[in-house]
Amino acid sequence: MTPREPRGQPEQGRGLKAVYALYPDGASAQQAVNRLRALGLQDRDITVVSAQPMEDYEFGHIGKKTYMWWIACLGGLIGMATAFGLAYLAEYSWAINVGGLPIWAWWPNLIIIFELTMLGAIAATVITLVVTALIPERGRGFLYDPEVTTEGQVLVGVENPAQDRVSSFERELSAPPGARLKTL
Amino acid sequence: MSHPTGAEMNRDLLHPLFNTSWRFWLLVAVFGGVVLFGAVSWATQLWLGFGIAGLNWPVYWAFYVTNFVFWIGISHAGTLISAILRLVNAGWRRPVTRCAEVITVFALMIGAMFPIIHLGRPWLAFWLFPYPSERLIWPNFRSPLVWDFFAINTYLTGSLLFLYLPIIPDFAAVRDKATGLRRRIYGALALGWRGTPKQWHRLETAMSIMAVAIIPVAVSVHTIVSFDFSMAPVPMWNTTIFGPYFVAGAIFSGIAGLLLAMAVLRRFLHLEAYLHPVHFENLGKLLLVMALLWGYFVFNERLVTYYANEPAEMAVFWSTQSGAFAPLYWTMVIGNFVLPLILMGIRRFRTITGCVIASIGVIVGMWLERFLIIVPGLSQKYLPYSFGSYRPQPVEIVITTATFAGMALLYVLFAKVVPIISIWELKAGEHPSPSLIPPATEEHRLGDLHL
Amino acid sequence: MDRRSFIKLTAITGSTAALTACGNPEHQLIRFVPDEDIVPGQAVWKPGVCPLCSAGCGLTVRVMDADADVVVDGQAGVKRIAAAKKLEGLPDHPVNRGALCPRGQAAIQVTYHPDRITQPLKRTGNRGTGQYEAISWDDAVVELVGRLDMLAGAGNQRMLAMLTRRTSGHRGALLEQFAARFGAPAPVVYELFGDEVLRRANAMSYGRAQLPTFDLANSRYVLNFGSDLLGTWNSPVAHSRAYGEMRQGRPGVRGTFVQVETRMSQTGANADEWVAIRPGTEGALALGIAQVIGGKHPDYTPDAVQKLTGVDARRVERLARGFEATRPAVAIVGGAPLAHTNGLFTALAVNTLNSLVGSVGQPGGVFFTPQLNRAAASNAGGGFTLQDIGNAHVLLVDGANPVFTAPAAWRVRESLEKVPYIVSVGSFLDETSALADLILPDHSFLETWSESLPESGSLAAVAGVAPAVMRPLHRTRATGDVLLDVGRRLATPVNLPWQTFDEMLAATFTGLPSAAPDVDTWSDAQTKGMWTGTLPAGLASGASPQTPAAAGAAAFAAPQFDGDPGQYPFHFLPYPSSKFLDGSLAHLPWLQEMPDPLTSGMWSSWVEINPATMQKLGIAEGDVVEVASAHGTVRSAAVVNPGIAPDTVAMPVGQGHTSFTRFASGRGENPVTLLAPVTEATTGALAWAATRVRVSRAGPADGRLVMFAGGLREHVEHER
Amino acid sequence: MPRWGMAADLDRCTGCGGCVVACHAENNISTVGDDQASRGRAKHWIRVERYYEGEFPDVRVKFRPVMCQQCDNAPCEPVCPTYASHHTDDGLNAQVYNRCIGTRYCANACPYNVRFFDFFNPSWEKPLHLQLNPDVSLREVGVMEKCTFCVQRIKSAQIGAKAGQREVRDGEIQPACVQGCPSKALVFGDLEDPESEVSRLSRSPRGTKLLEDLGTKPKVAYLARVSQT
Repeated sequence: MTPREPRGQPEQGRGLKAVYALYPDGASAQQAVNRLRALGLQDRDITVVSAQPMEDYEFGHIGKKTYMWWIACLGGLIGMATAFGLAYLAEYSWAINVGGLPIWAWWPNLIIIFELTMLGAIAATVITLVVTALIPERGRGFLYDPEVTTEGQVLVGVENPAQDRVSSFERELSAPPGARLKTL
Repeated sequence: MSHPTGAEMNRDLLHPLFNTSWRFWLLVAVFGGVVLFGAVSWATQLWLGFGIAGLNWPVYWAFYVTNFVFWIGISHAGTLISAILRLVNAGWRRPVTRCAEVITVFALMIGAMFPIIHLGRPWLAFWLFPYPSERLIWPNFRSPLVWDFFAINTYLTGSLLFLYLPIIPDFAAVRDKATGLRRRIYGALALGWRGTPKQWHRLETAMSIMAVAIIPVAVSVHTIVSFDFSMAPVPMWNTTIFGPYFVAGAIFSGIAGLLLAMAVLRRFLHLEAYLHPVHFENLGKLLLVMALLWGYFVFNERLVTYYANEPAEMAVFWSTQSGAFAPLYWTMVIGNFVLPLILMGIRRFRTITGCVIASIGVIVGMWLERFLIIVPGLSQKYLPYSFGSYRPQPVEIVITTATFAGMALLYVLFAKVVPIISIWELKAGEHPSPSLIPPATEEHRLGDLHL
Repeated sequence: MDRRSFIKLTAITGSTAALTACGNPEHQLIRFVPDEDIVPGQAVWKPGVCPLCSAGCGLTVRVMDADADVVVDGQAGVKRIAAAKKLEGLPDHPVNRGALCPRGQAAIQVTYHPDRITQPLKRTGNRGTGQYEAISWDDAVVELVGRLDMLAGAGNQRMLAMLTRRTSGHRGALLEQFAARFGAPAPVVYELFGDEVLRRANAMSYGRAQLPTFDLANSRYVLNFGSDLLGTWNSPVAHSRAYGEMRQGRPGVRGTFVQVETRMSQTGANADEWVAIRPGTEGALALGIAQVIGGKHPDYTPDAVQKLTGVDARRVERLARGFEATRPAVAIVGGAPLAHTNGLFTALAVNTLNSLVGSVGQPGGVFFTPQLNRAAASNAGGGFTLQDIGNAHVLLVDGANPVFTAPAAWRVRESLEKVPYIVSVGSFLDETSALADLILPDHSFLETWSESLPESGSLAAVAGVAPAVMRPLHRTRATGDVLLDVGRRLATPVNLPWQTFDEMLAATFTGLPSAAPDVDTWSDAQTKGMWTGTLPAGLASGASPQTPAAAGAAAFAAPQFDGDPGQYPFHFLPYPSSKFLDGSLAHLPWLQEMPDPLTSGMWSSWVEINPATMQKLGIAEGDVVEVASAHGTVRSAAVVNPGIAPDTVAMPVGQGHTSFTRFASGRGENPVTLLAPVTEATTGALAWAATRVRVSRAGPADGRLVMFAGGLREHVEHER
Repeated sequence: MPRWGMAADLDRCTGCGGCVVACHAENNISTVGDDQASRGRAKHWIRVERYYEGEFPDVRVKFRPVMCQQCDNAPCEPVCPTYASHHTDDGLNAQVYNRCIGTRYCANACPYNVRFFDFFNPSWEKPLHLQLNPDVSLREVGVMEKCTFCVQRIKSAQIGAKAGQREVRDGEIQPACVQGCPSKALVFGDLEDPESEVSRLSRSPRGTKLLEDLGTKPKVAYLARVSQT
């Protein structure tokens, strides 16, 4: 699970997995992102890593779109269905008169239905989070540098860069103030 | 006071994880010892028979169920409070949420033990769970105890995740600082967290969904706990006010618990830079509101009973006002109402010390409240010939004490392995670009709204 | 585990019943072949006779198989035996008609009591230390025979004393006969709550020295002076059954029930009108009522009666009018009112009332159960009394326990200790048996012939008899048979006409008129558990009750009390406990744990005090109070009793045993120790209600008082 | 289907307590001893409540035998999570000991306080155990027990009737308390049968139900004591 360690500076150009730079603040990181964009890179090809959400900057809003709310609702519905099934199964497979209550007692069942609905929604939310955000796609999402947390740096870089464009990336990345270029 | 930078935050907040003082071991030893004692006395109860507890005919519920309700109540500290604060975007919540959510999880675990401890045959507790047994015997879904099972399960699962998700980035931070085995463990716990904008967004969306979901669950949990009583035709039990009354009481005791925990952490982990008087003051105001709300509920409950003048209920009513239970009752009123009203109501007293004193009063008061809801009603139920009384026995007192020690122990251990204040959320509260930093007093900056 | 194996396990592991966790010893058990031809789980019903009091209720016993653990030549194992499981009333028995009192229900625990004496015992330690060694029956009988021969050899036959309770039946007769043939005086009969005074009064009033039977079922006005007839007195089950009929058995007719007493008894608790009265003045009230009705007692005008009894004159009138107007009416007296120095007067006075309204021998009135005429044994004169019994050389104790039930002032224990040789046939080591040198344990009533000739409780003559319903659990022997055996073995044999006790019974029952010509009464009675019918003149004893001539002529004598009112301000009322009667049943756990009908006390003893008095003395319920008479002191817990006169305190008799099995020993206090040796003037019967005491708080609650009930009243008003 | 019920005539009941001991004898109810009894652990499936009224000398006492009222709407039943307390077809409020896990909720819910908890394993000092009724199961520590209307007697009577191809006769079934009652204050029978003694008594103008206003629909009718003077 732990992302790869950056190796020491390898010889230029060959077998590069990623090119990236560390920036002391969001402003220069934003510059770097913009410069990469200027090179025609899509947002999904640009990797940004920070120790906290940086919504004060434009790049902090990359990949914001999500259906998580709807998925949560779906999970709730599934939970509700489970509750209905469970209540029905339990009460009719063991139909016993207690205190003159009906075998299928709506009011008490509503409580159980509510709880399982909520449980479903919560579960769906967390599963979505893990699947969509934490499990990296094959061969991507490995670019990382501990200094992000330890030194509070912001990382901007490109994974699996096309070999012929590495040099242009390096140029653009090292341009903003305070940039420390790295590769792996 | 100067505000710590991100690097300082890492240093301060990760410090307890990487440095262990003898004090830590002392605390673990002390609390662990008490917990062990409690475990032994429960074993004794199992071995000798339930009779060594003080319960009797007709008071079949007392200390154990009181503890159950009390701890479930305390559990409303965290998740509920932090969820509310997240939804209303209270910026000052950032340093507070985690130690609150931790209380929830642990208090729930402790509270959930009591329905089992109080069983006559605990080894059959699993009969409460809805599983397909070979004889197709399902639990009775019409029993409030089964509702408890579902509610507590949902709430515990939810609270655990609600606690865990925001820790993930901090686990990552620890991972990057740590080496060797510890690095691997935290790495696993961090679930490969890197910190890309997408991850941050997903995380925050998840948190807001959780917040939305967990609030009704929390409310339902304590309402259902109150159903355990209001469903039974016991004098002063069978009333509709119990739902909101219990929820309010739960939040009330929860805040008190949270204030105590914060005060202790601030003192022992030297978090003065993070837990400011303003946090205590804000929570203190909340405590004041809840105290008033509690008083309002109690007045309602009592007045209605008094006015209805139903003989069976009046017997219970008077036993609490002027009878055998009066001393406990009035202690409760002082602890839950008078004390918080004075200390939190007068600005001058709304200090950290003031909050601590008030909170202790509320904790005691709320425990008594639960006891006074349960026991007087049972000991005077309709037919005077069958009236009884209750006197707690050592085993019950020891187990009760042990649960408080257990809470402390779990808390100490947690603070040892997890940053007790959410580092990234604090950092997220920082806004480097000057244009975005409003010209503000520290209080205003801490209180400013931004997620 | 399934139920049957569960029971088995319980039967074996006793105290660890059902504790599967504690290892199941079953596998180590040898199962002996059952020698009983009983079908497991199949209940059979056999007749029996309740032995606990002289009412002589009929029983039907549920018998089923049970696993008893036994030792057969050194090997421990379980054996299936036929065991009595439950006692029910014998449906057709004229006394109890299928019903039983709580004591009767618990009688079965006598048989299964863990502290029963299981074999003959010979004293080894000092008297009263309870040190005994087990000896064989042969040695035991030989020893007793030797002692009696010694007595006869020295010509001291009259120095053989016997001490029994009043038993209605052949057991007493057998003792009498044995004593007579041996040359000894008649047995000494001692009952704490005996009814000698009433018997004497009835002899004077009606020519029948016998307890009366009341036709309550048909009476419409019952005026009861102090007797606890629904709880403990005379024939409680018969009374209760008839009481139920009196109340609700007749469409449209409901009998009125008036109770006159000082402390509200269980019976008084059921009265329509409860009349509080000064102790010992019940007779005066009776005559007052008689005066209002018949005018033959000019000294007892309502006003005079009010002065004497404290009962309002107008009330006296009203009671009189009610008693006169509502026929059939019956007046009843018994218990405390007769336990005064003027008891006989009181009894006679009440009898007057019955003759006044002509309720003697009339439906709804007073009857006397026809008694079987038994050839009176010609015992040597100059018999012993409880006081001088110490002079006897050999004493045979059968059931009586005077060491516990006689006032300490009589020093019964001391005089018994003077007796050189004491033989007891008791099944338990009670205070008196503990002094015995030789104990020849009797069978329990379920293990041998049980029988009774009820003195009262039935309009028709009745005799109960039943063979053993189960085999003896222990190495015990039927006392009757032992006695007959001993008699035969004596140097100069005491030859009674029967070889065994059942022969004696057979002799009686075959003589009784049979229901149908082809029915053999003896076997018929055994299967039915009783015989009932009309006795031919030859067999019946006593004349038919005549209406009294000069009855009630006895002038009112003010009751004398022991203890100066100034120093001892309270009347002391030791009453027969609904649970233990005179204490002879305190060893039965079911009765110990049964809540007392009025106080709900369990496993303990207490002092009942009027709430006003408690307030005055600064006593709270549960506090330890000291009750002291001129003759003794006891400390026990105070209990609030709104139904007791402010100048009276009461204690239930029955607890306070020093030696009476694990369940009764060292539990509570024995109020009898306080009693003064005051006796009824004419009859000499103990006046157990004539002692005065002083009461003071001795300390806070010591936790020995165990109550089942919470509240005393159903509706509690709170100040608002 | 019969509906078993009972009638208690308080005008007949003398408060003697015969029913209490009869119940112990029939139903293997263990005595708990003085120490436990003083802690409120005594088990009396049927009790005779005693209430004083007035002050000396104008005192009156009310006796009232209280056993499980076998409610039709029994509050003890729905609260049980394991169906240990449930309703049988013939209207009995059954307690299944081996399904009971000892939440004691039923006892709290019962307004009549007629449910008793086994705080320890029962014990019978030998040879008292020989008296145990094999038709009634023993209760382990940690379970609730209560009056069953002597269901074992009901069942055996029904089996007997079935064997004889006849209906159970009215009065044929007598719980231990009813059978032993000296004043015949207790009557047991089928409430479905309008002719049965118990139905007749339940219809009596003196008839009341205990705590009827709680809506528990008890099946025990109390015939009020007639008060004269």
